[in-house]
Amino acid sequence: MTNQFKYAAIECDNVSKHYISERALDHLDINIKTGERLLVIGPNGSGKSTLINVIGGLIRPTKGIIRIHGVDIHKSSPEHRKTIGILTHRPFLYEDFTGRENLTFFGKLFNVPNVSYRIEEIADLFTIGHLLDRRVSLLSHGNRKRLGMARTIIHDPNVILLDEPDSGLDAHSLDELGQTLGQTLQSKTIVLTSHNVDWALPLVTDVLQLSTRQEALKTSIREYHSLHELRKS
Amino acid sequence: MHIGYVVRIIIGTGILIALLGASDGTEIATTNQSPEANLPFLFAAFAVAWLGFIIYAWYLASQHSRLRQEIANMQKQLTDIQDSIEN
Amino acid sequence: MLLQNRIMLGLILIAMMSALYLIFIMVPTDVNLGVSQRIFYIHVPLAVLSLIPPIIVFITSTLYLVRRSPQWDALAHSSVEVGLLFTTLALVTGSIWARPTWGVWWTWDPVLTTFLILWLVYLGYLLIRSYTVEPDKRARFSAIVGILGSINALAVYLASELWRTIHPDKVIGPAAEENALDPAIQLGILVSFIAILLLFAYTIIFRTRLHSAVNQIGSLRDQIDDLVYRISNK
Amino acid sequence: MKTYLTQVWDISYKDIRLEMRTRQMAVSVLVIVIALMIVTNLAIPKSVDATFTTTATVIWLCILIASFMVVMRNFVIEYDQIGFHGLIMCPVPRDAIYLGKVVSNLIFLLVIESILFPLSSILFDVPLLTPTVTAITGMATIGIVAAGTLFAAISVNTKAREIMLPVLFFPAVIPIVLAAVDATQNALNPSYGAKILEDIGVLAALSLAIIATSAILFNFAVDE
Repeated sequence: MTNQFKYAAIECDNVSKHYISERALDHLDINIKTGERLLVIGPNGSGKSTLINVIGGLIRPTKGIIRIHGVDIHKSSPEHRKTIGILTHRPFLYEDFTGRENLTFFGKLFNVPNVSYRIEEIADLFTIGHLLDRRVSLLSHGNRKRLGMARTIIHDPNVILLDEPDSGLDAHSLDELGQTLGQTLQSKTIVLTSHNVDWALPLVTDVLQLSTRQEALKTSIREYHSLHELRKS
Repeated sequence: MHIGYVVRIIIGTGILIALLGASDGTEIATTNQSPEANLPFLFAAFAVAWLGFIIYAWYLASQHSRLRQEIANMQKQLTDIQDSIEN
Repeated sequence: MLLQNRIMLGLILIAMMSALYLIFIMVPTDVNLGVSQRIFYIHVPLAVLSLIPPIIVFITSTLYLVRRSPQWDALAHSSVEVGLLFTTLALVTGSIWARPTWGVWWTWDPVLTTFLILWLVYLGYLLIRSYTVEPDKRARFSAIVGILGSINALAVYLASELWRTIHPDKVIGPAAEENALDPAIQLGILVSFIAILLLFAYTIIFRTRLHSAVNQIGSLRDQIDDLVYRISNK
Repeated sequence: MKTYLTQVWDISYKDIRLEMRTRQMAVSVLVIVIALMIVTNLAIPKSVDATFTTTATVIWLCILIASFMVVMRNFVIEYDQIGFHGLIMCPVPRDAIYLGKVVSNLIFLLVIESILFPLSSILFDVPLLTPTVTAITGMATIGIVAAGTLFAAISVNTKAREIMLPVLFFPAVIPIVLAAVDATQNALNPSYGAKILEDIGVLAALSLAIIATSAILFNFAVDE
């Protein structure tokens, strides 16, 4: 726990990720402090999803180091992954299992004490209790997303990475997700990407603007608003 | 190696083996026959070995010149861009 | 670099020519096998050198997985490619030798089986390279295949040793007994071995150069991208 | 150590439950293998003195094909069901994932073998259900599955997964299949005697070597 306060929650040190024909991330240097909530915005192809995947350790960057609480994620022990919860556009759920089976499986692997109780708790949070015993393959896209969200935070991670958690959600679920992010996960470090800036802005403390041409720009929410005003006038 | 070359090598080897197999009727010299009787085999072995080397060398050389061409093109592109920046 | 090239090529040419002279003119014809015995002068060096790539591949692939530097991957790939060439030629020349000598094109002898498996492993290695798109994955996967493949070649040899071998004893290899052969034959085998060894080394070096050319193209593309990026920022 | 084994078991138990739910793989593999056995059995001319050799060869050919299909399915399911990246994200060592996969593949194959062996012992009229043959089968299956699991993890990531697996897998298991065919043949031969224990030992050593090497290399195979 000491690490958590001594180091930045997430530290990207000169991170680049080049695919064969394009550069998704280019010399990115960002620091995200514990408790910070960062909204990543940018046009398609600016590397938002790549950033989430790279920080989560699903993609190895071409260059550079990512540290979570001061530890290089590609050299850390598997135990260190307990601090990270990641949701990409695919929910990472076994489709022939029910929601409960999925959550139990991942909960066990994450060493969550008292898994069945924790599942009920999380199901209440996202009001998915009635969906838990259906097969994932029968669920709608939005419900899968909610279940994926439940999987992401089942082990109570300190760093939560969400790639477009709002896509495919109806207005009610959006509200619900907003409340969860805003209240329940208040003390967590969160990085999320979204196209729905109006929905996401009130939830965050900082904004990172990625673009294909320009350098990434990280601003606090207040600075972002004033920049925005400036551009409008 | 580009997969096409591998395929070609396999097909080539196959054809070669088939040709050799087809010529199976060749008389085989036993101990008592004249020492020159197995000359076709000697010729085949050396022909195959040299052909193999030459084809591979040709493949390497063609790749090399293609890559050199590409490098030259890109260097030209690079200097062009640099010039356009200075102007 | 160009001068080195020429010296190397000249050396190969001289060695090749003297090997040909020795093989066809100086060396006496074998009493038992006739002229087909002369195939040995090219078959044995090819076969012996085919055993070196697995060793190189094992070492360089391990180094790649530990260090992750692309030069090891390039060396491993080059030696597999040259190894495929040498193994193919060793198999074909060996087969051409076997027909007049043993009366068959092929026999399931441990040495032959090992070479055939080695040949398959090399093909598998090249196939996995061409079927994997991302450069990083390609290097990792082929390193794994390379390591297991070279261990496997050894295991296949040991496994098929369980059956009796009819491959001739290695009297003609480097481990030959001293008085077993005519000095002219010894000289012939030595010179053609050196010639083919030079060829082997040269092809591997030349092949790795293709890799560095590809890398150079990559870094040139990076530079161009950087410039374009800078222009568009102005 | 205890948690490590629990993790391994959790992963294999998940695979087994997934399979129990759909039963896609076991049934289809069994059908294919039995068909293969019938075809080869009819194609090979019967001669009394070669029965043991024929039986051993046909059985190991069937097991090889079955293991190829099983290991492939098990990884394709991971990727189709999109759970695998979730698995990689868990605080579990990579080799535990590998061993979990090996255990579940092994259990699938043992189930298939437990049907295949009685059946072929009837069809070939050869006493296959002896303790020695069982031991040989178990030992060799571990090695085959261990190699197959690693290669499946690699080939599932390539453009032509169904083609790449046999290209890599079949040459790699030649030593262990050779040893297994030889040992099975010897075990069927009553005059071979106690030397069979040596054969089983060789198989066990081979399997252990394969599983150890593959577990190390698997760490690099899934390192995204």
